[in-house]
Amino acid sequence: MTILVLCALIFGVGMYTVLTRREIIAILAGVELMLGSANVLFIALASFSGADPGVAGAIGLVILVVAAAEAAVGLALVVTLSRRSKRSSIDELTEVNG
Amino acid sequence: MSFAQIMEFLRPMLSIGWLPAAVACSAAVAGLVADMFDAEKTGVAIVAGGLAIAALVSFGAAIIPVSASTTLITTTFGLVMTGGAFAGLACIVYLTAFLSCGTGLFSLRAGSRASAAALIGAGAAAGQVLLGASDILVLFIALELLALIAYALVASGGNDRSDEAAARYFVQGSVATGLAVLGVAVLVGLSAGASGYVELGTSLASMVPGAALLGGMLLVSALAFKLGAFPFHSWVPDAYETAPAGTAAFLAASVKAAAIGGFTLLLVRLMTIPAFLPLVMAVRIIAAASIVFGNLAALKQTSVGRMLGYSAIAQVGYVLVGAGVSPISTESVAAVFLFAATYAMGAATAFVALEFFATGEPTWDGSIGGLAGIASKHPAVSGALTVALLSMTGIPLTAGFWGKFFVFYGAAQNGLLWLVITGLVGSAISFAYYGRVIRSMYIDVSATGNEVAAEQGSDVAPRVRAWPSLIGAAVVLFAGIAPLIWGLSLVYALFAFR
Amino acid sequence: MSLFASNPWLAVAVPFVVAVVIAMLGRKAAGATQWIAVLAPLTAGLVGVAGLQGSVTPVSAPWLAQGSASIDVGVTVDGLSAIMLVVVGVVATMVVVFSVGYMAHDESKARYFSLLALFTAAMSLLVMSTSLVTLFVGWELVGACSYLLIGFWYRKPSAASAAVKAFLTTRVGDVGMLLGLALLWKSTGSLDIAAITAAAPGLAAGTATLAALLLFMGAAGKSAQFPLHIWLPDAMEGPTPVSALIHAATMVAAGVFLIARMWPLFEVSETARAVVLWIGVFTAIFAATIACVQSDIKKVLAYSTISQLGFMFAALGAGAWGAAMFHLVTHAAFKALLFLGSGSVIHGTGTQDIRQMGGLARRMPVTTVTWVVGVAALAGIPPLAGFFSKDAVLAGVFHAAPAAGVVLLGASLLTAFYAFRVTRVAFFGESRAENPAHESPLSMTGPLVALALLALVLGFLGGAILHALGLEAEGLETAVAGASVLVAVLGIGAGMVLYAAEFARADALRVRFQQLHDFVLTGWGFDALVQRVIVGPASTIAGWVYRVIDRAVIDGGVEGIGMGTRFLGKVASGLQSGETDVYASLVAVGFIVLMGIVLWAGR
Amino acid sequence: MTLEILAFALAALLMLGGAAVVALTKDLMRLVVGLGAFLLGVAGMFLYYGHAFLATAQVFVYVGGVLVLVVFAVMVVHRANGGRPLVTSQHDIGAAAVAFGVSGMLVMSLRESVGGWLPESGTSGSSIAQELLGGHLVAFELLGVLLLVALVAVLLIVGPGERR
Amino acid sequence: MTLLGLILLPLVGAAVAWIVGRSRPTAPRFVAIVTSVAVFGLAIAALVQVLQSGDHALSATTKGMLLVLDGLSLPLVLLTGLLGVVAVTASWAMTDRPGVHHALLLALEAAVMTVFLAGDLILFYVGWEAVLIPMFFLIGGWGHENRRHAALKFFLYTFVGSVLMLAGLIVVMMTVKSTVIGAPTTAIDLATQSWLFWLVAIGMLVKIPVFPLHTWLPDAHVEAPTAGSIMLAGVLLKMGGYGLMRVAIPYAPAGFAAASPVLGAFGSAGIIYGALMAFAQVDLKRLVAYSSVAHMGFVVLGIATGTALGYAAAMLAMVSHGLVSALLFLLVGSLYERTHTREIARFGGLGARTPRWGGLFVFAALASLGLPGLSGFPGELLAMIQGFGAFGWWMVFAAIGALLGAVYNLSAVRRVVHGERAPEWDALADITRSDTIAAIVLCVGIVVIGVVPGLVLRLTDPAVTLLVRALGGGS
Repeated sequence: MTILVLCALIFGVGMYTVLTRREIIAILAGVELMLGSANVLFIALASFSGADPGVAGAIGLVILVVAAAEAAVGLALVVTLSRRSKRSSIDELTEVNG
Repeated sequence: MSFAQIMEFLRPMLSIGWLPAAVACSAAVAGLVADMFDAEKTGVAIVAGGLAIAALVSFGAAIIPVSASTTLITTTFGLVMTGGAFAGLACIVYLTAFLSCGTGLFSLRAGSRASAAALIGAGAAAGQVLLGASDILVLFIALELLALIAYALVASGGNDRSDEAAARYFVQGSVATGLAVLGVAVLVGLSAGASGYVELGTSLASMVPGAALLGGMLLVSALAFKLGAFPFHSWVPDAYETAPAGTAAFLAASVKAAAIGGFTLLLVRLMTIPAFLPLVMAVRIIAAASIVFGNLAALKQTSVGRMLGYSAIAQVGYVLVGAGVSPISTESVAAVFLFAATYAMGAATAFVALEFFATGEPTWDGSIGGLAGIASKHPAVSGALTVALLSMTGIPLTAGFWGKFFVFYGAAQNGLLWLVITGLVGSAISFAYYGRVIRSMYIDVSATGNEVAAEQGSDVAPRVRAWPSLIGAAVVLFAGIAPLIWGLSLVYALFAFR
Repeated sequence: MSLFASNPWLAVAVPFVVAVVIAMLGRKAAGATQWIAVLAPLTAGLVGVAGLQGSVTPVSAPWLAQGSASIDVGVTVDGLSAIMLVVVGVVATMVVVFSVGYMAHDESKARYFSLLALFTAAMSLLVMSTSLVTLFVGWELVGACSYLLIGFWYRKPSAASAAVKAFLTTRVGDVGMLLGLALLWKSTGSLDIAAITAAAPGLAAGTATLAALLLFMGAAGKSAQFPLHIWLPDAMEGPTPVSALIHAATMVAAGVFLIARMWPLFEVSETARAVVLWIGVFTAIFAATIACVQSDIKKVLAYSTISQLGFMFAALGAGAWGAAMFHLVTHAAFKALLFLGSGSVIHGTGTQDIRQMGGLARRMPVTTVTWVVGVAALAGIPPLAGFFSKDAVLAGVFHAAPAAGVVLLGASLLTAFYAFRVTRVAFFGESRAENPAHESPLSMTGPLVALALLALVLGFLGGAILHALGLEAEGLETAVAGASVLVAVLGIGAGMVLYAAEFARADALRVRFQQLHDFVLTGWGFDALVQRVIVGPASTIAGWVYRVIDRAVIDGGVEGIGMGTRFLGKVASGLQSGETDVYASLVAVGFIVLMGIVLWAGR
Repeated sequence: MTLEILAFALAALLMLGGAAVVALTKDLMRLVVGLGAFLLGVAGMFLYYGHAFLATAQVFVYVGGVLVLVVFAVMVVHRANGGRPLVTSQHDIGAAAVAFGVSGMLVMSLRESVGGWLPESGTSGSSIAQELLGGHLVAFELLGVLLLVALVAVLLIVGPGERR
Repeated sequence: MTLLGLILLPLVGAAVAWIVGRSRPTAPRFVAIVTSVAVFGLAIAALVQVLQSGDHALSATTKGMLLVLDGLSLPLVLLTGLLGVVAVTASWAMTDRPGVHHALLLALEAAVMTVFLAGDLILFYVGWEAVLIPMFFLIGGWGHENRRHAALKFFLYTFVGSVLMLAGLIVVMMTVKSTVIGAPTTAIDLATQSWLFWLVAIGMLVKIPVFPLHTWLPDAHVEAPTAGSIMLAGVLLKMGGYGLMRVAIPYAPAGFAAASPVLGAFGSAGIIYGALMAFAQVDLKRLVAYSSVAHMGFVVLGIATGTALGYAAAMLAMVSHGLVSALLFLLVGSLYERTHTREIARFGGLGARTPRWGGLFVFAALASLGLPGLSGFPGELLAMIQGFGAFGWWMVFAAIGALLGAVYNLSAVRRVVHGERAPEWDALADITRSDTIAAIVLCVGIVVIGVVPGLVLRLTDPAVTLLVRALGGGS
């Protein structure tokens, strides 16, 4: 039960970081928090519900890899934004609207 | 060799569900290899060729008369449904991807075209998996794969605006991915690692209703974000406006069609559990909200891409009207698939035409006014764009009409008259913005005058390809008129759950 | 003669064909065509004569049939229509002959004669129809022909607007008539005159009165009874022969014919007859007073016609429809004579204003003689036709309402006065015209003489006419006759004396009652009133309704909805403000809301 | 028994501390360290549940790969405007409500289906390979495609750079 | 197969005209005239076949389409054929992109034919919508200053109306379980019928147009080219009336019975309102547009009575309005081509300068005010006397409307044809030969129907009696 509260709490913190941070790198970190805590939650629930460790491990690995790929693409975006248009905070990203 | 004999010969090969996906992926890889050798144009061409073959194969798989013995829906590895209606929708996914690559993606920067084409190839394959996914894990991976491709394709515009749109799309997308992971964690975690829809069915029934509901809603939200339905729509206008028109065609058409397929299957699975019955009310509310918001917001737009973005939100609303029927029957799913196909074809043709204009008319700033009098310069492509826009409005003699008709017919049978009227009035209002594009193309006199522009247009033509938009328009028109000649049953042929 | 008996529809077909032929030949053979035009009225007259011998077979056919219901149309010639046909035939022939001379130097003669023939066709259709529908068809076609003929010289703006005024005023009457038709169709289930007249007694009193009054509204419009009389004086803008034919003898008499034809309906409702009576009486005296002060010779005759029609309607109202028809016939003769006479005078002197005439007797002997015969008949001097018919009318009215009779006597006095006033001013005394007048050619004086003879003879045919109508002829009422002769002599005297020796006394009288004179001159100011109350504001109201209701309210509403949705669009797209955190929170909020809905809906 | 509880508490503490640092710190470098701590905590949690392979994968992929990438990105981004890289955040109640609303909903709905307070340690056993290549073959293949696509995507986003 | 020909022939003609037009600008009008005459011939052939066939109806089916031609649609098909020819002759001297113009005209004709021949609801709706596209391009392509707004307003206004109709049709198809047009075997329950009638009828009422829903018509007409106006007024407005009788009433008779007083009221109001507005116009073409609103008021009144004679009145009024408005638009268009203005105030005394045009205009005005002997009268008379039977004294408004009809028509004649000749038009040429021929054809039609309305009624009798019996309505 504690693991549930823990993961939920961290997921919340991650979401909060994404919603309030100005810099995209910090938002990226927030995303990592969310995905990591979700992965832990999965492993906990899987072991609680008596899933075969192999299957849980495999799915855990999938989630991990996907999160990593996401982070990589995110970083690529961050790098391009700062290189090409010298912008890193989301307050400067309001040109496309209406 | 009559048609049937050819089909008989091809039957064993066509029945392999994953063949199109394999062809598409290998074409993507081959494209990348070509790119390494700086043969960019051939790279794009290879991917386009691969997608064309994949489209043909899945078309064959969709309409070959399956002998009674073989199972209705052949499943691959027991996890991804292919064949029958799924092959039909897959064919549309591949066809629209093929049109997108067919344009040669000249509006992208040199050097990034082949990689973009490769992404589109892989994306189309992932699309087929997504639309047929009958396993939560596969659904999740395909969803994230398409998300990554989408971020990259939006950013492929190579200018500040596309970077900004991609970054914003990424932030939103990551929140959605977070929800998806949570969903997977809850559903798969609590059902002891069983992620396939079949086993999930049993465990969901026995699970605590609250948990099942939470898991289900998390996944539905993730998919709704992918569709661009109302509360999750914010990325759609920015992405379609800033992404290069060719890649936007892939995003708007094939990714959306695949997402609609995946969403409907998930709904069908979830609706079997009593706890989820109220989900239908949520889907209907999203549908109405999307229709109203999409149509209203599109009215004010001056940029064609952004207007098409908002109209995409409205079109998703119409799909959800079809999906929001309470006893989901094979007819209603077929109607949703049909609508997805007609909308995808319309959107693809429109964006491919915009690609032609973007590269053919460098001076065009992407605005509706900018297209003034273009019909006299490029009659064929303007005609194609007009057919696409009319189809998206739902005017008869185009495929869009049949899509909307069957969706609304199904919803009306379900007693949802208020939703049907909202949808219909919405699609009537939609001509206010679609029509403005047609009007500016045909009726307004271009600032530079038609004569001057006419001859200047001819020399730019060789590099820019018009045939993709013409193929798209031809398909849309044929699908619109054929049912009148050969009967309405034809309409279901491609999406029948035989 | 049997040809006409067996197929009465010739009276309509021949004139129609003649009209088409003349129109087709057009300007080229105008000379020849004008003589063909005579054929049209001749056929009508002959069919009428055949009708008088009572051997005509009615012809009818279904016109509008659908499902079980059908409306038939048909043509027949009974006593009443035979008389009318003869009148139309004779007068029209005289007018056509007269027009040859009168319109000699007009370049669009073809259009004139073709319209005349078309008019004859329409008049015959009106008169001979067995069903109210064909009657209404003839009724409106006659109105159209009068419109086209009044506006014949359409280059003159006054003629154009007079034509429109004529058509619209009669059309106002037709609104009532149409409703009358509808009421009769609903209550009797048929529009055949025979069927309606048979069912008339069975009708509820209210319906019968209402139907009668509505039909009378149409008749009042066509026969220029008060208040729908304002168009007739302006109709004088048309060529004089037209005025003679249409605005004296035939069309204006159609109203009287209609009530005579639908007599059983009127017989049933007392109130309807009373209305007809008093409107007739009032119109008679009202028009007579105005005629006394007119200076345009045709206007005098126009108001005189309105007044005489008033007499006829009074007779109808009093129940003596036979007398009314008799007066109609005689009036047709001598009024046509007077109009053609005035035509000849205008042709000779080139002006219509009697103050510029004078002493014409010496220059235009034939016109003068025939004019005097006509005027005498109008005044009701025995043995002329006017005396007998007016006496019959007065007798009938005295029987029904003595008060009305007295008023009519007054009107007769005024009639005699204005008749001889015009004669004295125009034909006797010194000539005030610059260039000397010349007598009209034979083609014009011929018809005058013929009509004069008719005016003499017709008086004695009263009995025969009444017999043709199926009524027995009463003898002469000595008292009434005496009174009317006395009144006539008095009028004539006053006229001659007042206007002797350079109108000294008349001018003095006018100066003393100048205000009253001007008031009466303008038709009791009624024309100006209508102009100010109805015609003037009509265009401003229409303009206002267009600007306010159509443009602002309805179209504004539609455009408003358009702009409203566009504004909502601006509001909706405002949501896409570009802040990334708003976008991200939308996803999370979206999920929470969704979850809430599902939980709330599922509880 | 207490050893396991100790290990669990340590991992939980690491995760929570790291998350708090990431959410609240002003200094970017301290944020990166916090993220590293969180990731280590996650690895510890995997170990606690007996998924040794997963823990090592987590350490290698994340702490090794992603963290380094993040540091690299920080260098690239802040090379431009120099000075200690500052990180600002607009705290507002609305965002907090939304974020913790989701987690609250999570806890509320999963409360019944998750048993007592004490975390159970999972049994070890590493048959991940059979699973990945057996029942979840499609997932494995798709994962491969996903990684390839991620690679191409990064190249596309960053752009061709100076052509050779 | 003649029925299928009626739809395909104009389409083929349109394609040929468009292709030919790209190379030789003078050729398309010949293609167009040949096609339209052929279509008219085919329509007459169909008439002969219907008369010979036993049950007074002709049907043809392909796998997808069911085409039916019976009493109700026959007069309108003939009218469409005739006006097709007239429209092409009216735009004979068209120099501005003639190929596309004639192609659009023929495509419009094909779409309208589909509506009148449609045997099933879906085809009916497909035709109903397909009409909007060519008209949109005609108004937009060849209009004047305000064409952009007028084209979009026309399309949107009628499209929203017809989309609501589609919702109604869907409900009908759903409850009746078949898409074939005709009195439903299982009657729809009364509760739904009451709102269903309005839902289905709204699209048609916008098209007619009924009084408050008419503001798109004047804008569309003022901007449409002459040929476009002829087709728009001559034929497109009839789809509304035809739709009411063919689809709305058979499926929701009880709903119609409840709605008929409202329809009658709006019909009569339309007569007065249209006439009043026409009287207030300064633009000649806008005047004729509002006259259409007045004439179609009689059609609605006729239908609202719900009796056999009432439907006959509606059919007569529609055919007559088709001919009269086509003639008026032809004349106004030819005047505009020569004077490039539609302002009534600037005209005057044209009768003298252009006698042929003046004569025709007077004839057209008399026909438009419903002079007996011309085609307008039978329809209007029947509508009024049947209306009196159904609605009683409300018919006073309709009668006053007929009076106002005379007011605006004659005042137009007075201001344009009669009176002093405006010096401006001293050198004005008279109406061209091609326009005269077209006008003469229309005039003959107007007189023939005016004198012998039985011709039309004999055709519509079987279908109308069938319709009335199905509804149990009055005679």
